[in-house]
Amino acid sequence: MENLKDYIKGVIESLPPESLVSHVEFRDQVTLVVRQVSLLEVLKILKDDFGYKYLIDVTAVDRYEDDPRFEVVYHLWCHERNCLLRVKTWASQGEPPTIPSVVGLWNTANWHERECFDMFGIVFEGHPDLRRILLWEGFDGHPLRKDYPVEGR
Amino acid sequence: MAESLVFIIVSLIKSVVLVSLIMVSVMIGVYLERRILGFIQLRYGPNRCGPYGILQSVADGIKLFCKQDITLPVTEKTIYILAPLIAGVTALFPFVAIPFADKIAPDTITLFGKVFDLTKYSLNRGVIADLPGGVLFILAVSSLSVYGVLLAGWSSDNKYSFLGAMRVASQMLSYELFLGISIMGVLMITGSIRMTEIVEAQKHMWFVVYQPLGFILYMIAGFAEACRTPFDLIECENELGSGFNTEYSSMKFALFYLAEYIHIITISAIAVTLFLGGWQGPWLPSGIWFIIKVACLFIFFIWVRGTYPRVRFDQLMSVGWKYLFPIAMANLIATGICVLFL
Amino acid sequence: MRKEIIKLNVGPQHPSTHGVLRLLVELEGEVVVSCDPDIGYLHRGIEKLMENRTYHRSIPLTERVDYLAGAANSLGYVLAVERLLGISEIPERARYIRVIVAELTRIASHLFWLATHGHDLGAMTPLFYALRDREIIMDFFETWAGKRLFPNMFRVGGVARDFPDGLEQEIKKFALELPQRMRDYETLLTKNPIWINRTKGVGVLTKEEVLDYGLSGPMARGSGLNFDIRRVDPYLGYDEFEFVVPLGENGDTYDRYLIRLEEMRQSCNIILQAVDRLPKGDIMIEDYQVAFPPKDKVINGEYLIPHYLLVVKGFKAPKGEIFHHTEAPKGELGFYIVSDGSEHPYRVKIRTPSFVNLQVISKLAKGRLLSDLIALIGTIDIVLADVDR
Amino acid sequence: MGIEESGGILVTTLEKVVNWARKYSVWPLTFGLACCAIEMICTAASRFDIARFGMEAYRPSPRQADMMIVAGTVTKKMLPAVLRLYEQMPDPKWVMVMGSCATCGGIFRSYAVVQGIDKYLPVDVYVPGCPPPPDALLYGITKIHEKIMQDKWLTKKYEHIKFPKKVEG
Repeated sequence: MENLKDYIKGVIESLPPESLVSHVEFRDQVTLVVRQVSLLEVLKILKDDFGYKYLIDVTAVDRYEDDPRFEVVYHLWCHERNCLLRVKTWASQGEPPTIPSVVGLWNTANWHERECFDMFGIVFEGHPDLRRILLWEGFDGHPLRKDYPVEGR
Repeated sequence: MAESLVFIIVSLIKSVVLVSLIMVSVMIGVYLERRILGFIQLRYGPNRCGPYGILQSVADGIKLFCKQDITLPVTEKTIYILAPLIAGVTALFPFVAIPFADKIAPDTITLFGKVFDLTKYSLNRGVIADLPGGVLFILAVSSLSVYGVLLAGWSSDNKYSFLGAMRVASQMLSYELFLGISIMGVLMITGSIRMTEIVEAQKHMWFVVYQPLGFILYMIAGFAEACRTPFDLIECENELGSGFNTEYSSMKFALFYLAEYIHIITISAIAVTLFLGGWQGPWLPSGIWFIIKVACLFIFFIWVRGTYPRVRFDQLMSVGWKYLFPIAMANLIATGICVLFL
Repeated sequence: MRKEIIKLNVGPQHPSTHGVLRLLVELEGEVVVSCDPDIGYLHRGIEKLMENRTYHRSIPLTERVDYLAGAANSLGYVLAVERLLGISEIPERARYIRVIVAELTRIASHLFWLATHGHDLGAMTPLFYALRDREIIMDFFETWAGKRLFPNMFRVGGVARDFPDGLEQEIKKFALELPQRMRDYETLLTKNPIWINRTKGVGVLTKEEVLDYGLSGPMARGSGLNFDIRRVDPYLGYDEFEFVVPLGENGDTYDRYLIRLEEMRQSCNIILQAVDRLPKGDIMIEDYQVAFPPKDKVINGEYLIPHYLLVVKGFKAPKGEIFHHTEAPKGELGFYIVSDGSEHPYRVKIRTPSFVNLQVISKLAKGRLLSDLIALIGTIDIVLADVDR
Repeated sequence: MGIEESGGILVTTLEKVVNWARKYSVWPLTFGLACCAIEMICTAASRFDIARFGMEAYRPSPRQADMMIVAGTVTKKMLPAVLRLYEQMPDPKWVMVMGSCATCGGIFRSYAVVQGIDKYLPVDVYVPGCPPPPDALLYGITKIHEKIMQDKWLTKKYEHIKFPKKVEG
């Protein structure tokens, strides 16, 4: 456990300082909060230099009435050291919220990002095929937003 | 004049009896298949409908007969309607030349004070028409049934049916060929292509002993011809929905269903005639022996269905052309040499 | 020669799409040119529903995410909530019961996979043999929980009901017998030349592709990636059990088939160890702020009030976010729970294995035959509720 | 018989025979939606063996099916496909709803789920449960059998229905 913490400390130190907003630790899980402009850069460093080759998940959280409203969360896994890292950033303000796509780094992000677009309406710039995935074309609204009623409109 | 009348009447009687026998055996066959599959798969199978569920096929038949018949607004309506008829009727054709029993009537009968010789045209034998070229006839008409399936798949205006039809066309083309070659050995040994003579030539020994390879090849080709597992590619429900008969309902579907089972019986009957001694056998009447042998082969078909997975389309083709066809040719040449020099 | 592309719509009602998957396939002859999965036909909005429920009331919802392995899903959720609450220790007996049930679920799920995968490739009989053995597991669940598919017995802080008398021995007997029964499937499939021809060399994945597509479970291990969360990030004390993580070499359908068979044997192994070590004792922690008091004591006011409050209002979780993953039968099942300090989770994201694994099908199917496409759906081992949530 | 005055012995016998045949030859559509489909498959498997009633002939094509078992959650995205399948089935056809999701939406009261398929399809038998065990499904099937046997498809009178008169021109 201590080794892992040192490793993650090393990770944080080697990232460009202006990219990192803060880092939080909760129940042994580390969250790196990064600026949106340097998201791709940080993820690429993590993937290439620190062995975080497995993107578990991409998802978003709707912080309703906050600004910027949408957090986008990436979960990474390092197969060599068996450790988890959470990278978090914000989608840009305004409607629709936008964020750069990471499909260039991992193919698996494709469907995750489509799902985020479907559920939250976040536009991933540079995504090869951004359309609704779970709901049908023509569905009104984005259901996982907090201002969307559970039973639909 | 009177002679041809007798000929027509006797042939008609034989045909009617045979067709009804086949229909009944198809019904029993469907029931048997469901029960035997149940036995293989550790369950009962149909057992509620009548004693031991033997009326199951009757119920299915009546139900299909009383179902709404959906005729789709397809482009080629005539062909769409004709296709199941073609499939159902052509499946019966080969039985014309298959001898199913030895003598079933005396050599002569006296009608209205006139003596008719029934040995002419083999009218007293258990075969509808003892054709001089019986084997050729069977080979020719058994491939006709592909038209029913092909036309059905093509005229349904459904992509799944179409794919099924394309599959059946190529499958039949490649397997018809070495089905023919695999039985040539038998013909060489007999020196005749008349079915009754082939049966009689097996009086002392079944041809399966002389031609084991030929028999195995024939059965493989037969499975492909009858489109049964492991070669049931044309209607494999896991890939093509229901294959060529996707768009057919009620009686039209029933005809396809019927044709499929008639086809199995035909393949089995030909195998029995050519390799397993036909109607010959001790103690029991000849017709009974024929039925027993055909039933055994039919059960073998079911057994294989319960055991094997399905081959892939391209594998079916490559196995047919790359392995089975050369083996059949080699078998033919070897038989030829043996017949010539021994 | 003029070539024509057939656009084929496989599903949503199709016998081998394992539910309501729809594949838009473009065929050239029988060769798949492109394959575009259209999912969402079973999207039920479970994540949204969970945001509006208390933590306990979400457990039945999570079981219906992957309905072939219901208990494995609720286990993942319960463990995530426990980690969020900071509960690190649960009674030993409850822990072993969870292990036994999780492994039984894995066997049940793999048996069902075997049944449908075999049936997709035209082998009818393995379906019936595999389901016969699965029925026995369903019986265990029915004896224990009164429900076949979804026992719904895991709670935050333990399990809701103890094993009835004698069930352990029955489970042990089953775990001893199953490897022998599995020889039936082996004789029917493993060495069958048709089966080998249908599965060998189909859907080959390299290690790099596995990482790129984020695959997990047997899909990853089939390509030789040693990634079993029970090993690399142990939960429920899996590190104290002895078991082998089977790895494949070629990364094709046949390897994944063998791996799943071997996993069933290893699960039997784990079950045997767990049954042997199963201690007597409590099955629930005694912190009645989050855990239900024992049912027979609820008549007493001392227990009744916390029980009532727990059922009606639920418990408050500390503010924070947690990601907890478990090794579900189909791969990595992750629960990402964001809590804002109230009784309801602020956001739950279920990272389901099928959703991620299914993505690779368009890559694998390209250039293969239509029949291979069916084999591929089977080998990925999807459950549509798991894909769509 | 008995209650209806019309229809001789021939007609009623025919009706009975056909009903008997239909009863024992209900071919279900291969159509599973969600969790309940698993229990439906279990019903077809060795222990419960739906084949005893002649029902193991699951038809993948709706054109040949007699009964549709709506087994599982019907989502709004799936609904058009379900309705299309029902329309493709030839008459006479029966619909069995399996599980609480298809009956009323069940625990999934959300934006994506149809709250009860009976708003869209004429349902014959509801089988409750989440999911219903195979025994419950078999009980539902016996109920379908009863319903089929009581079907007066030949001797039924439509006198109580006032058809509008055809207006010329």
